[in-house]
Amino acid sequence: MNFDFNEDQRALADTVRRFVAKDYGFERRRAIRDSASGWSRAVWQELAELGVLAVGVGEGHGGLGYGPLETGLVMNAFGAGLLLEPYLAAAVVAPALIRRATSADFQDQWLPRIATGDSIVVFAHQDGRGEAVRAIDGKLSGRKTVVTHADCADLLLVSARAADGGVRLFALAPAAPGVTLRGYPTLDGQRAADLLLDQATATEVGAGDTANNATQAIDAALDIGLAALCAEAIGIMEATVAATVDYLKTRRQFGQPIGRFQALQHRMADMLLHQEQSRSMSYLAAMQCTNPDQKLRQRTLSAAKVTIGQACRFIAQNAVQLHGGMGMTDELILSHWFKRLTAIEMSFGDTDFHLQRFAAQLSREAQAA
Amino acid sequence: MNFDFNEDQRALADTVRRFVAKDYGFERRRAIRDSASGWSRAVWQELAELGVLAVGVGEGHGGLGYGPLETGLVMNAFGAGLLLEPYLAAAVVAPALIRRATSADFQDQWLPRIATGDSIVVFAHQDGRGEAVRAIDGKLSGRKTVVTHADCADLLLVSARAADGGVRLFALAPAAPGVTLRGYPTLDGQRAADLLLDQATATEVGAGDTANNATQAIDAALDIGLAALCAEAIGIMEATVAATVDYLKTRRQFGQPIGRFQALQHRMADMLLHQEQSRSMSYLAAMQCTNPDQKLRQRTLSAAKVTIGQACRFIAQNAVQLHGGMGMTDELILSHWFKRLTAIEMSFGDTDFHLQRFAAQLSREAQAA
Amino acid sequence: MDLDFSPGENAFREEVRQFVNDGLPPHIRHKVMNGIHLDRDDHVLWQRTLHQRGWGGVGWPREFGGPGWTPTELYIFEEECAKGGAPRLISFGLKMIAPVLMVFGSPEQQARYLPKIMSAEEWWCQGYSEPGAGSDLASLKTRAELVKSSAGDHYLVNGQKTWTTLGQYADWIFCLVRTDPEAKPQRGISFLLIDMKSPGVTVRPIITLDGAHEVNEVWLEDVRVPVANRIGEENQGWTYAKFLLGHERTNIAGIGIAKRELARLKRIAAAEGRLDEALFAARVAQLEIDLMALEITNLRVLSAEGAHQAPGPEASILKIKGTEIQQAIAELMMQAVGSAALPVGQTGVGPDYAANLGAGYCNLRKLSIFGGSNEIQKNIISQMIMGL
Amino acid sequence: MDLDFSPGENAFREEVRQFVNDGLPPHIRHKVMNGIHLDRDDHVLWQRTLHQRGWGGVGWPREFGGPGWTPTELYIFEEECAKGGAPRLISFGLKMIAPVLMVFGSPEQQARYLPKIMSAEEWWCQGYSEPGAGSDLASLKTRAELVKSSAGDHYLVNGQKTWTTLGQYADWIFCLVRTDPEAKPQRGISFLLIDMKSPGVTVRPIITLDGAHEVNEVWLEDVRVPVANRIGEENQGWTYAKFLLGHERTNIAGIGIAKRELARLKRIAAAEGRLDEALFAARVAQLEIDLMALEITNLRVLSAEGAHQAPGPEASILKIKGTEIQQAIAELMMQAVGSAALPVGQTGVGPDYAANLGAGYCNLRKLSIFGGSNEIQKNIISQMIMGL
Repeated sequence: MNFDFNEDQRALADTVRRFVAKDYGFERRRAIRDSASGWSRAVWQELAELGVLAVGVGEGHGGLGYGPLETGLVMNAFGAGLLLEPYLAAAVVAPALIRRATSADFQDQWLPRIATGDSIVVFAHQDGRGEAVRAIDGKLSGRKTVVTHADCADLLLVSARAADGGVRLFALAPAAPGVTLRGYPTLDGQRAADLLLDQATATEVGAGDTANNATQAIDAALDIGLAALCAEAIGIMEATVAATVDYLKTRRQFGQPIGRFQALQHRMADMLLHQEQSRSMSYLAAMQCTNPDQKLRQRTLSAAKVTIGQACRFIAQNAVQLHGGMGMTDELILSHWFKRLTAIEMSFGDTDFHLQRFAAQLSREAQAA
Repeated sequence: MNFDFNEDQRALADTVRRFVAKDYGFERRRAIRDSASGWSRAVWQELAELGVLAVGVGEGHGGLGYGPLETGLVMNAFGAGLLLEPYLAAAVVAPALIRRATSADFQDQWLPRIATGDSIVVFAHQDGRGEAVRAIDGKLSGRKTVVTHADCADLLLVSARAADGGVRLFALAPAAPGVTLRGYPTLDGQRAADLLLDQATATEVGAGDTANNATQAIDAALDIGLAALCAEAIGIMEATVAATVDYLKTRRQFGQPIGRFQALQHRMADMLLHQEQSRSMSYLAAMQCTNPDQKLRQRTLSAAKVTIGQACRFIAQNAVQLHGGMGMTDELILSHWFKRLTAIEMSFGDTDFHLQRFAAQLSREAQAA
Repeated sequence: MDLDFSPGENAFREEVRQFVNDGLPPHIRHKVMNGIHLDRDDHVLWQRTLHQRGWGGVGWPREFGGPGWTPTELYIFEEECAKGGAPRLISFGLKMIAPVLMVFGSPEQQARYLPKIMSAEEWWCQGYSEPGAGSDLASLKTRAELVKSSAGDHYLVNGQKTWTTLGQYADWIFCLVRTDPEAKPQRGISFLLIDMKSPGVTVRPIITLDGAHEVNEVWLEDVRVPVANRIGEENQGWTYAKFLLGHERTNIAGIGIAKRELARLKRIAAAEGRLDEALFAARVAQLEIDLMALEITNLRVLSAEGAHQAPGPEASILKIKGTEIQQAIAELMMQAVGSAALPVGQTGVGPDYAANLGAGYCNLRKLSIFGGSNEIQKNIISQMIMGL
Repeated sequence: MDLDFSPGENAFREEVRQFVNDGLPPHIRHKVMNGIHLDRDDHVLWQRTLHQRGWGGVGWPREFGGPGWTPTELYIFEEECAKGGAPRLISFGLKMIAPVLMVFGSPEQQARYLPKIMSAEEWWCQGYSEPGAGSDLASLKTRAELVKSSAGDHYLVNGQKTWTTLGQYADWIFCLVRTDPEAKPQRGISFLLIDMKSPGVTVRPIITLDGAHEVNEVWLEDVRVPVANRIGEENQGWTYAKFLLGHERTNIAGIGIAKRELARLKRIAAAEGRLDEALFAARVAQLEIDLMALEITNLRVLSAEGAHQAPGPEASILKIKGTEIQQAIAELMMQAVGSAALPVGQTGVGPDYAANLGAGYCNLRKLSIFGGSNEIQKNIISQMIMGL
């Protein structure tokens, strides 16, 4: 057992960390956020040049063939920078899904383009309420909702229920007839979109085992995404906790730095506890998110999301609280960390969802024992 | 609206408070607790002489005809003293039940004896697991479990399910054939017993509406008991919080009273918040526990028990914590308050029971709206 | 002990309820009921509506044109207004500077300012906090220098105020300024009324994490303030300031608002089917229980304070618990809709009620910070009530 | 990064598991698995069983007769012992005084004391805390006066120690005493080994709230202690004491115990049908999740510490979270059975497993108090790790 990263891994993390520090400052991010599209293709190309878009693509397709650990390092390093570009969707989830759920031809066509940043592929999965997407004769109708970064995709992968009840995977051009994308900013300043499909022509891309039912492949890809999201959360927590410690050391009230007040010290200790417990679970999530034993995988990931979701809330709320009024201002990046941590808690299943999933499994097993 | 008590009420509370201070010190209590019976009939007679055993009995039967507010004042004043005698069972619940569920003859026979302390009547309600008490041809069989103070009763009132499915109320002499009482001390130093019934001959005591089903009368009596228990809890909380404040002012570490440490100050503030919220709910419980609208009554009582149960835990745990090792010692009354607060949380339905009962009602109403 | 309101109080409650029901413009109610930001006109319109009814001077004694309510009537009034979807009162004038004027102002000052507060002709804001003086208010640095002049003596004021809530709407600001820099922090402070149109006053918006513009920086550069605009005596401002802070704490628990928002939470949770989840239902139940308890606690404090007293340290209990409950309700509402809360301010994506829940959650983080942070309140409780 | 144990470590785990399974007397396992107090003989028997296997010096290097395990092997050993129902190690000898003897003791002291610790021939207890010196240990008052004598120089010790865990079984006590009352609190302290049979040593039980006799007061009245029983140099005791406090913190998270107790909680909750309640099941789930995280955190700390280092301030994280989890498990077990937990120590009333749950809950309140209260641990985290 060891918790160290090897040289390659450290170099990868350093690359991203340097990029964030040098080329993705708060002001540039603000300008991007306030732009019409809300993200920057230029940044995307810079990331391609750094090689980080190739992390999730196998070597056979021009990628680096890295695993969840390296993905986690990248996501962790992006954390403090609050990247607005669709890294998680397009460089983590999409290639993971494509590798598991699509034909060799489809993989050959798209994976190299993902690695080079030439194409952005986004997976649209969450159905609108009462408007689940259905596939009838190769035409898709229905709604996908709050699909992060769908409005910057060159290609959409869409899950749909077929007439036989199975879930299939389809590829769809955003400009195709019958496709309406309604993009909007989300709480954390990122982009998402609702995808309205009305008899949209799409190509089925399932292969092998997944031709009839893509559910397992989708679950596997989303679990990889969830582990990556956890790693991002740790990066933001680290930045948030460190900034709050700094603030407590410099901000003075009643003749001393407010960090000398014991109640605030203990709050900081609680924040650190949350952070370190989260970090532990983020490591475990990275190690287990590709485990073929779905039960064990989901158990671990739910545990990780619960730990990290609770830490997101606790750290975000208390960092703002300890910053006082300053923590409430848009001017400080802290409030943006707050919002991203809040959004992360709500993404990929919120704390309650995962706590209940974990509890249900625990109850079944304990009662069977 | 006013939150003041009138002169009679204040005098009543003072009487009990003086009794506790003067005649029910920690040492006397310890001697009683360590005695064979675990309670003192001499104390019971002293209480009778003070008149407080007559609080729950109507004037027509030689009692004071007071209501839940006065009962609450008495219970509150007993709180800090940790009375080992069966006041709640025999002077609150029993007369409340007898007035609601038994014939006039039965009332005439027993209520005056309760008021004078000549007889101790205890209601046994909670069935043993899988051993519910059933009445067949006037004979009772089954088990009642953890019946507080059953082993000091002169008469037992026992609920039993009749052949027709209705719940009936029976009176039973502890020495009657087929009755076995197994007494034991409970966590809080009080006494309880399991009541084993094997073809025990008992007298049905139901009257009027309750002859066929005593459930409503039982619920009403237990609700009065619950409100009284809440009032007792407040008394213990007050004592516990005050003792902890005193300790923090006198105990010195690192060159100053530990009460100067802000983290401990804030903990004390949290304890006070719990105490005051509990006091509010204890007043509400006293006002509502006789409300004939059962839904409203149960809603209020559940809310009160949740608030007070959570406060019992929080205050008890933190008082011990802030006392450090001293809080763990049997020698200090604090640890006995801790145990009584712990036991109160578990009695008359624990916090979870009441939270879920409240939540279920809330869900029904919100979904109907 | 009697926890019931008197028949007169119940009749008064009915009267207020009816008035809110009839008199509150529907578009304002809609905004309040759905957590949408109000603009200046909304506030002014409601205050004028109240004023026309003779209720403009909410909380004021009759001698100054107020309705002369008891604290309990005031409590009932605010609860019914909140539950009925009325805007919060514009407290800076009505509840903050007005009581100061009534007790410490000259008759001329009272006559000049009070009527226009009641009629909403003039909007006030508060100039207390400074970048370096938040919880530690007495360390404020804004300076006022007395200048003798034939055109009338005046102060020359320089400094910066911050967290000035709705200062962008304000006609007047009441300011704490340092008039004696040599004195100990709490001495040497004076209390000035400053016309926002004075040359040298600049208001700069502070955008908060929910994207809203509620607070401001107010810069004061060589602002001339006539001596007649000083409250009471020079260097005695701390006394008036503390008096004001006490009055700011009336209705600090926000019971009415919490009840309204809890009802909204229950509607949303029911619509989302979340009340079928035992875990979620228990969370809602816990909040409703906490609020039941807080309501009684509030009434106890009210009843202990008697008629015309400012709230004591017990108000800190109300502040902490009240803000915690409001924050928890906002948090649970957001949780109830899940990822549908992410598209902020978007209608037509999720259900309409989801559109503002994220911003609402963010915005309410302020409650435990402003008005004396909850940490400061716990200091007050442990030190002032418990003597630690 | 690799979260798996090595094949060798896994084989070692299997070996320990097998040994505990075969070697632990069933009556001891029964007590541990059901939260029943152990007596002296139980502890001694288990230590002797370990000793016979060559594992008596748990955590010791080979040169002193220990098995020379790595920290990870030690972790595995303790986890498997706990899960298998073995008693806690008698830490006062093995983990507290032994490391001090190894580093600071003379060869004579090492030869005299270490073997009898391993073989459980001598039981040690700790004389650190005093009535006035708990968290603030350096304020201790027990005095030791050096007396020159032809029969051999000795100290005359007077004072009172308290919270002496299992002192009623002890043959020896290691004590911090003040040898220079003039020096600053942390100077002038010496570290003595005192024979409990010495005249003037009195042990008085302290009964705790669960009715148990686990801790004691130890009174020292004119106790003669040979100078040869001093560790290291006079007035340097604080150095040795701090070293010991560091070592006391190994296995501070109690992962193995928590796993065993969590399994018991799940058995009880299942038997009581409580896992059908979403609320209760979620509470159990939360604890299992917290424990999963803590286990990894513990392994991270272990791996960062390297081979022979004492735990750093990160151990405070383990102490806080570990004790919170153990306390919460005990609390939830008691809750699971409800009022059946009230008849304390009674069998044949409720289910057998209910009989000790109330006392167990009470007893474990000590975890957040002893061994450096959790408040002290938070001071350490914020000051030593975060630099506040």
